[in-house]
Amino acid sequence: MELVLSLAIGIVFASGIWLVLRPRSFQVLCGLMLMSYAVNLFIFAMGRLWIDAPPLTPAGTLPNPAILADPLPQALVLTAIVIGFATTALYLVVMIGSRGLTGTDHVDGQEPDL
Amino acid sequence: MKRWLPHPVVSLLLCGLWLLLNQTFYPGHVLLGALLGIAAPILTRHLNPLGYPRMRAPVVALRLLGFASVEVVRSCFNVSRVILFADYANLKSEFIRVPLTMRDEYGLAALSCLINMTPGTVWTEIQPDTHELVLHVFDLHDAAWWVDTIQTRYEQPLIEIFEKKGPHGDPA
Amino acid sequence: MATLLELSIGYALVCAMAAMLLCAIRLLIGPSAHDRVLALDTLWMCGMLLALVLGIRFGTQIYFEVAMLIVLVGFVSTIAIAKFLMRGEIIE
Amino acid sequence: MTSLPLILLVLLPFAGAIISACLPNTSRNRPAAAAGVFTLAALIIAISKFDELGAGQVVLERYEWLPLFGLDFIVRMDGLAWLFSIMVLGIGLLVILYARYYMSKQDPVARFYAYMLAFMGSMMGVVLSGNLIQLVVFWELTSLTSFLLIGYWQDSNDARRGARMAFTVTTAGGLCLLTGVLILGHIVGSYELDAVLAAGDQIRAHSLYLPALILVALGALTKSAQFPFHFWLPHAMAAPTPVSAYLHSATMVKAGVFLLIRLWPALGGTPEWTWLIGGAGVITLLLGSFFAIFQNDMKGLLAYSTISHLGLITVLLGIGSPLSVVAAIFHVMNHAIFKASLFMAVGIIDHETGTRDMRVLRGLRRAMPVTAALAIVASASMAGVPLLNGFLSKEMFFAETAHVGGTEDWKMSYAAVAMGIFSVAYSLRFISVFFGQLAKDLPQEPHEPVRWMRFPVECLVVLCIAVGVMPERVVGDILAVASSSVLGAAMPAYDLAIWHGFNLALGMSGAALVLGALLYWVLLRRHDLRERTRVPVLHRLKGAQAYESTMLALSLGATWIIRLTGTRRLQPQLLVLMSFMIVVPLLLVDPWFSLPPVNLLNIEPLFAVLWLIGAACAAGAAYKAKYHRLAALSMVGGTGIVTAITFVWLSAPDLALTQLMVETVTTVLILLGLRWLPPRLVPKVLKLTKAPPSTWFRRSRDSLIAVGGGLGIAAASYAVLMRSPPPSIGEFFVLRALTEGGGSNVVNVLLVDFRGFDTLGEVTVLSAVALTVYALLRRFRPATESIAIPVQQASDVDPTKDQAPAAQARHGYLMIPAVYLRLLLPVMGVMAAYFFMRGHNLPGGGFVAGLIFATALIVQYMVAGTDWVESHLRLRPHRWISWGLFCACFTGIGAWFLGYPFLTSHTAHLDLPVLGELHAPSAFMFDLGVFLVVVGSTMLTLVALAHQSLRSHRLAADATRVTIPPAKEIL
Amino acid sequence: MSLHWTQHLILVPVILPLLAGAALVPLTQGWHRLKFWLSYASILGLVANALALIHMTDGGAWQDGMGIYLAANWSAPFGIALLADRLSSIMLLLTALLGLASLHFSKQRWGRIGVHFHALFQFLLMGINGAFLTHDLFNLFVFFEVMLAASYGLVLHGYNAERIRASMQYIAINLAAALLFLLGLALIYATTGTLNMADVAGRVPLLAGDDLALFKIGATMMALTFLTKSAMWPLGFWLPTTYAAASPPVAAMLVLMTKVGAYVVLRLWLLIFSDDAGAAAGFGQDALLYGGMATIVFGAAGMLSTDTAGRMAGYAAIISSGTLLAVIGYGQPNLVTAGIYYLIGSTLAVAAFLLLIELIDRIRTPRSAMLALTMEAYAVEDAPVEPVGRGVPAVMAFLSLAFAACALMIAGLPPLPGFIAKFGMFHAVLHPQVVATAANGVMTGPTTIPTAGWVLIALIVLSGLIAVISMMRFGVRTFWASGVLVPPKLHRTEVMPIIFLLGLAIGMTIQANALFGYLARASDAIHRPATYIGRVLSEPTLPGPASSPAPTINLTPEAP
Amino acid sequence: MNGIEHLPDWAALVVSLLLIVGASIVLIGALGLLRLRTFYQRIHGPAITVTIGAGSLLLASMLYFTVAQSRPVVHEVIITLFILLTAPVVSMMIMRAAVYRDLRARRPDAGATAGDVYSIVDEE
Ligand code: NA
Ligand code: NA
Repeated sequence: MELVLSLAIGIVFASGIWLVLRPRSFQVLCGLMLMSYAVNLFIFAMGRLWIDAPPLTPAGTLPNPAILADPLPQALVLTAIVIGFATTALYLVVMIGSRGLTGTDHVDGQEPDL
Repeated sequence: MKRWLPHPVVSLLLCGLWLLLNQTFYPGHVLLGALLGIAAPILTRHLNPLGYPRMRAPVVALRLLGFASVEVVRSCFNVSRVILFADYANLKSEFIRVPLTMRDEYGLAALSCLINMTPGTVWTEIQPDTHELVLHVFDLHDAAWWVDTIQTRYEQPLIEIFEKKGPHGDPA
Repeated sequence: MATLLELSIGYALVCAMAAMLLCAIRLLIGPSAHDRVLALDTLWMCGMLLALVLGIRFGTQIYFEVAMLIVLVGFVSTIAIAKFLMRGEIIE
Repeated sequence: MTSLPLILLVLLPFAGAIISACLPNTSRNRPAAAAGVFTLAALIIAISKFDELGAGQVVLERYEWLPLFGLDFIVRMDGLAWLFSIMVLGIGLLVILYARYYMSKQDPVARFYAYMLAFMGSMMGVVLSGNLIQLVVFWELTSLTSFLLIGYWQDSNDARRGARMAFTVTTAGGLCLLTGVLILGHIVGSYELDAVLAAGDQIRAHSLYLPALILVALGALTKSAQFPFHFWLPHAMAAPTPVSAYLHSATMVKAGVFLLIRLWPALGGTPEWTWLIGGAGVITLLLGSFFAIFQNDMKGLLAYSTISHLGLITVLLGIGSPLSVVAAIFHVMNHAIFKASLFMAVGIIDHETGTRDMRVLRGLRRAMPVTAALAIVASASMAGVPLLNGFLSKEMFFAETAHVGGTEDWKMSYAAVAMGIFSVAYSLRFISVFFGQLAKDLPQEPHEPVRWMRFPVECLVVLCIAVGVMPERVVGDILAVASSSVLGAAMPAYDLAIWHGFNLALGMSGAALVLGALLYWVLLRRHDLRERTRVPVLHRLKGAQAYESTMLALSLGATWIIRLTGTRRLQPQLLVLMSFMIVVPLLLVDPWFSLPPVNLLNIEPLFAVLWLIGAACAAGAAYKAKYHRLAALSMVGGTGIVTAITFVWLSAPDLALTQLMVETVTTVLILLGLRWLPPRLVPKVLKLTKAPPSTWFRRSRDSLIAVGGGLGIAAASYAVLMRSPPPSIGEFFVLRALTEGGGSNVVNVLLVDFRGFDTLGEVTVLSAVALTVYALLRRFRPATESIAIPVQQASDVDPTKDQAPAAQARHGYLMIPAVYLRLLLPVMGVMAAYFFMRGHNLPGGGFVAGLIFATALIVQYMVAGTDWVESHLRLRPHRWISWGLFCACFTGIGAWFLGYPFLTSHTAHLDLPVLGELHAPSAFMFDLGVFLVVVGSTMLTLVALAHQSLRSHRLAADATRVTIPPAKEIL
Repeated sequence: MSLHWTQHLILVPVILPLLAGAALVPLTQGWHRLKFWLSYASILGLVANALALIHMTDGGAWQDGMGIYLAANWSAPFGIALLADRLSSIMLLLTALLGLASLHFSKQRWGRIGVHFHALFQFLLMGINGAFLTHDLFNLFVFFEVMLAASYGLVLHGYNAERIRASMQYIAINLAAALLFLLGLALIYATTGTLNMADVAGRVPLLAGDDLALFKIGATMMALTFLTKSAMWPLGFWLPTTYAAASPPVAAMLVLMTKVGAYVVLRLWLLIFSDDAGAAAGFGQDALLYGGMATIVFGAAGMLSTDTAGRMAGYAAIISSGTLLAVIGYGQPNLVTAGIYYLIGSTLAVAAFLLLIELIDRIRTPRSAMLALTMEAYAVEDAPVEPVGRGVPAVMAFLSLAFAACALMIAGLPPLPGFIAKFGMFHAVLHPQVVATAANGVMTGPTTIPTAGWVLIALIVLSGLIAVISMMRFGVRTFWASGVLVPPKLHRTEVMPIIFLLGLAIGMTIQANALFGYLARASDAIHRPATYIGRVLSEPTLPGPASSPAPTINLTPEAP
Repeated sequence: MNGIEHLPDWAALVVSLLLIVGASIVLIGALGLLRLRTFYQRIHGPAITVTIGAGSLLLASMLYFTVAQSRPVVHEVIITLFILLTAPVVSMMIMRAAVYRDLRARRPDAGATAGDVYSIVDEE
């Protein structure tokens, strides 16, 4: 599990990096999305991996941290997802705004000199 | 009554949904569910110009449901068989036209649900000029059979359920 | 019998996962955009079923919620893409 | 009078400057009067201080400035400072008077006098500084104010150029001086002048002596226009003549030599000092005097002469014997007197004739006899003619040069005589304008100036003669006090007399006079001195041009550096960031972490397959994103759902829910945006099959970085995952969530209680982004190509072509879907309520609920179109956001009233009849705020985007249906 | 037992702008007057609050000059702690004053065009203030995002092609950087198990082996984010473009945002990698030093290479960032004091300059700029007749004086605070053994100065020279370009903020000693991490609805 | 695994059966999606997934939890309801999109013209 998840994070992150380095704004957008998946999973993984141990402590049971997943990274990821969502939306809108005003979807707002 | 509870059935269903979701009959939840059930249709009424259907002929409906269920299971195994064993090259997947008489939106929706939930057929559209249903059939042997089945087995009961007696609901 | 149940749960998990894999392959190879939408929608559906089976396997209801949400909103992106393919914009 | 504080000497000129600056531009007499009064007041105070300085006394005033650095603002007056003060103020007063008549009616003199007095104040600051940092402050102020003075006639390109050149050179020098002074402070342990002067031996013995000396010397030499920094001075002649008379006789350039004299006890007396200061002086003195001969502009001649005389003083200081220091001080004084009067005389000539060109001017003696007489006397003093002050100090100089080389080395003496010869020659050239026939074609008819314009010249010339005839009586005391304040115990015996008998110095003087006259005659007769436009032999030495080229080279070099080490493009910047992410830890972290061995048996096959899908989708998206946006979007969605499943698998149901919702809304968002992007054609379609090598290089480089980054993060996560966790604060939350947070969903309690503050920030981010999007889209202008109706809608194939959106839902192809989707609306509303209500105890919460609600609404937009929905529903997203934020904030603030910190959660326990006990935690209200903000922000964003289609439809309808050739649908 | 009301002052810098922003959101453009005054009232409140905080921290009201606010009443490593000390208080004051000036400036024009300027402005203030106050790493991330999200909107404010091009860069870079922040944060949590800065600092000495390596990697990642924000070479290429594109009041605020990065580096590094940090002590200091130096060089070259005022201001900000980073990397308490003084002064100067640019641009019509350039290039003599000085109308006099003041401050020439700051830094480098604590810093005997110290001095001096050369070049071309200048109409609301900022700078010079004293105490405090660790972690919660008085957790509960 | 051991045999058997059938159908549906020739055939693959596949699994879940927790657990009905409300829309939208895309793109071999309901109009 650990190995798989690590490799998965690596591959998703690598795809994201590749895209972020591309010249078209849509590519960068996809890259940022992929990178944030990877980063969210990475934060999540910092609480280690737990199966069938959601951090719920129903009334009437004695909460036992030793058998429940670490809730803190989850809370952090939650906030990170939301913020990532907001910034993705923003980047998208700036992307189309840039396309509208500059006439190109190149990230620099102008086609490179060839 | 009509003003505060315009759609009792819908409200009841929503309240049921609420209780089902919470898996409880705790009085607080019943109250909350009732409130939601009443409020939700009222709050959304402007966005639902058709209003909600009044279903009649429950027996017909049950019969239709039974027939359809059998048809679904049968078609499902047919499709599975085709996928697993058939010679794809000789598979005859075609669009067919089915002339419809039913006009009621809910009736048509129910029809589309039945057709789409039955494996092997996919509702494509109703052609606006001719009011013919275009259907895609996965493994077509006899187009006429399909037209007949849909018209008699599905459309007729649905007309009975949705269209027989006058208008339904209160359009916004 | 418990063994049978465990085995069948395992089988169901494997099947659901295999189904997801097949969907993913269709998603990757396309060839047309509508193929991809279809594959993505089915991927969501298989994911929902996987969650459901995981729920049985671990005996908790938590997975159910996720499954429910997948069904409830999974279709939105599908019809959005479909409408985009049909009309070139999703809100006219 | 004596009780007046010294600081007035510095403050009065600045006060005058401020007053002058405040006077209107048109006033002429008032600024001059103000300037004169303030200067005069300061001068009187300064003169009155002489008595206190009698026997090597120092008057010192201390004001607190920066005690933290051991810095006081010290006004310190000793003999040297007194002498300079008198020069600065006295000549300043004369220049003020002179300028009153010199400046024309159009000149805004208020500003002129303001600059002038500010400069004067800065000079006084330099002269009276009791610590070196303070000195540097005023030093830089003189650079600044002189810049303004030189550039006073800002319309003239020469003035701007001269001002910039002077400023750049002297400021650079000033910064060197600052550094040098810092080193001195470091060596001595104090910046106070007295301490530094007393620590001469310590300084000279210190390893940092040479750097300090060089830096201080750079400061002094630039200011005094010494070789190789001399070039700025002639260009500074673009200033109005009163400015030249002031800056280049008594003040600005003298600041440099002042500094050298001032620090002579601390830095002087070493071979390094002699070589550096003396060397620069000798070259300057020869060059300056030689160049002066060949100038055609009278001011230019005086400028080079000034350079040369400053060189002379510098040489004297470089020689560094006590007597030479005395000579230097004496010459500083004499030079100020005769040079100021000469500049003013030139100004008069310029003012009355309209030109300063010596090739044109002739016989002015006839038109302005008095001025001519004055100028001739002053230039005689400049040439070192006996009975004038210039002769005295020059003779001391000759004596010192002869002394310095002993009996073997006569080089210095030859140089001195050569300089003497040249100065006689240029002085003759200078006075030549008074002789001969009166020139006819002058711009103006020459005549004597007004009485008071000549008066300052007369004063100074009288002084020349007075000093020259009876030096001991006129300046003996002053010189003694000034010199002794520098030399202290080393004060030599000297005799200020006109006649010292026949000695070597007299011989040198005589030789210089005779040979100089001869040289002038030869040049005039044999070498067309009057017609020459450039200096023989040395004309290649163009300091100014070197300066300009240096500046240009600096600029170009900087541009080159920026082009080489910087970029304005995004990709390289991201490249740097990404590669830094890999490289910097590699460089900095040592030892590196180790990776635990891989155990393939631990791999859960199903999970591996799951991520095989996820990874393939990610890689596929990376591959497709350029030409197949929709495919890439779908694949990103694939990775998204795999991520969500991973979350639910690994015990994070809240994350899974959130991920799913975000996934959906993001997809909708991107689809709304995609319409505005240009179609991108695959290279195959464009028949571009082969990528150029540069592309291959770029791709390999990027993939290398991508792989590196991926490996890095994979290794880090594997390393962490295989280690046992440290004692973490996470356990606290598990233990307290229910008992004290009042909720059994620990993650939710974290969000609304333990770390509610984060959530508050998070909803603010959402709001800010939504507002930004809204503001941006209000003024969105689509590219011309994307205004056109999408290809899909323009196609005749589809019967929907001419249907309005609402009609599509009423009886078009959306009729049936509309039935379903409208039924879903109340259902989704209930679901939103469900996920909201249970959030505190089970997975869910305000965020997820808000997104579900927003999704339900946006589906309605998709079904029936913007117009229809908005005519049936008034959603005011701004208010949702606002209420949401208020709700969250006031829930937090509510705790204040109960005496608790912000956001402290409280639970109201209600006992209701039928319903039993109800818990109403305040966190619930907080979560409601979150819900409202999420709905508001999401709707605001989505609707703003959706409205663009509407607008473009309107545009397209207006623009007679722009039909762009349908290139290809986006795959 | 309840909270003393003054404790709430720590929270006000975050909450007040948030409330003001929330109130501003639904107001439509027709209410621009109300919007402005609402915004203005909020900022005035922030100024007053910051002054009060300075009084509380420096006046001995709070032990160790630290006020700690436990949000939601959870004790420190668990909940989010806000911490106001002298350093954060002065930064809050700087923010409020700069905000006041920018907002005032925007009254005439910028606040009215477009929508939501004021709301976003308030959110920006909230983000910046939060970043100064928070003592929790993840909360820091959140406030960074608040600040950035608002700044994205503000940079785009006044939507044109140039702004949107710049925003693309600015946003993309910052999004990528934010991801690095999260990576770093995650690694720090994974290795230390905590997010509270003081708690992290307390746990760092216990780290060893792989944990330490991973922790350092995490710290590096976070540092990369901060350094991107503070525009260290080669991470700061976005800055000049963004500054030049943004509208003046926004650009002025951006100057401060650049400093937030450096502030965080200062705070975190002194806390986490202090001498008490065991094996991690001093981690990365050299990189900061050399990076800062490279940044100075880059910024100086940039100033010299450009003719655009906005870019020039950007490069000036880069120089000051570089200087600050080098100062932090040099690692000497009294140098830090001067560094903070420099930070404040240079922020005021560059901000004033950015505001001024708009006014200057009104005289620098394209034609005049062109003419000035060609005249210089070809040394065209444009005044063939007798040179005559020109009367300077009051407007021009103001503009040129203000410009001169900005130039002097940016270049660090006397007599404005730029010089005092630089002198303070030189002095500190040259007198390493004097700890600037007492009001009377007595200098003692010489010590050897490391080469880096000399290099730093040289770089600061040279960058100042280059700054003054390029500023002068610009000024001469602008104010002394003849014949084509039209004295522009200036509005009082545009002039006042510039005067205000410059007045503040002059005030800094006059009150240099008092300010240095304050900053020395601030710097002294942040060089004592143990105090922070002790204070933050022992701050008691109130007994009451949510938490028990002293959280003692039994980490191994009985198995059910 | 919680409670699996305590499940009565009959229930375990039925649940297993439902699981096996449902999962097999799901897999077959996905196989169809992958293997069938044209899009119009492939769209029928997932149809069995959402009907019998999902239905069996939902029944299995319902039964399992009802028995395991000894109380009626029927909330899987909600999922069923949602499937009924969404799956038909999804298929018809995708189908129609596909048809008109293929028609617009003039792809005669895609399958949209099979059955002669739709025809490709040649451009002038
Ligand atoms: Na079907
Ligand atoms: Na929540």
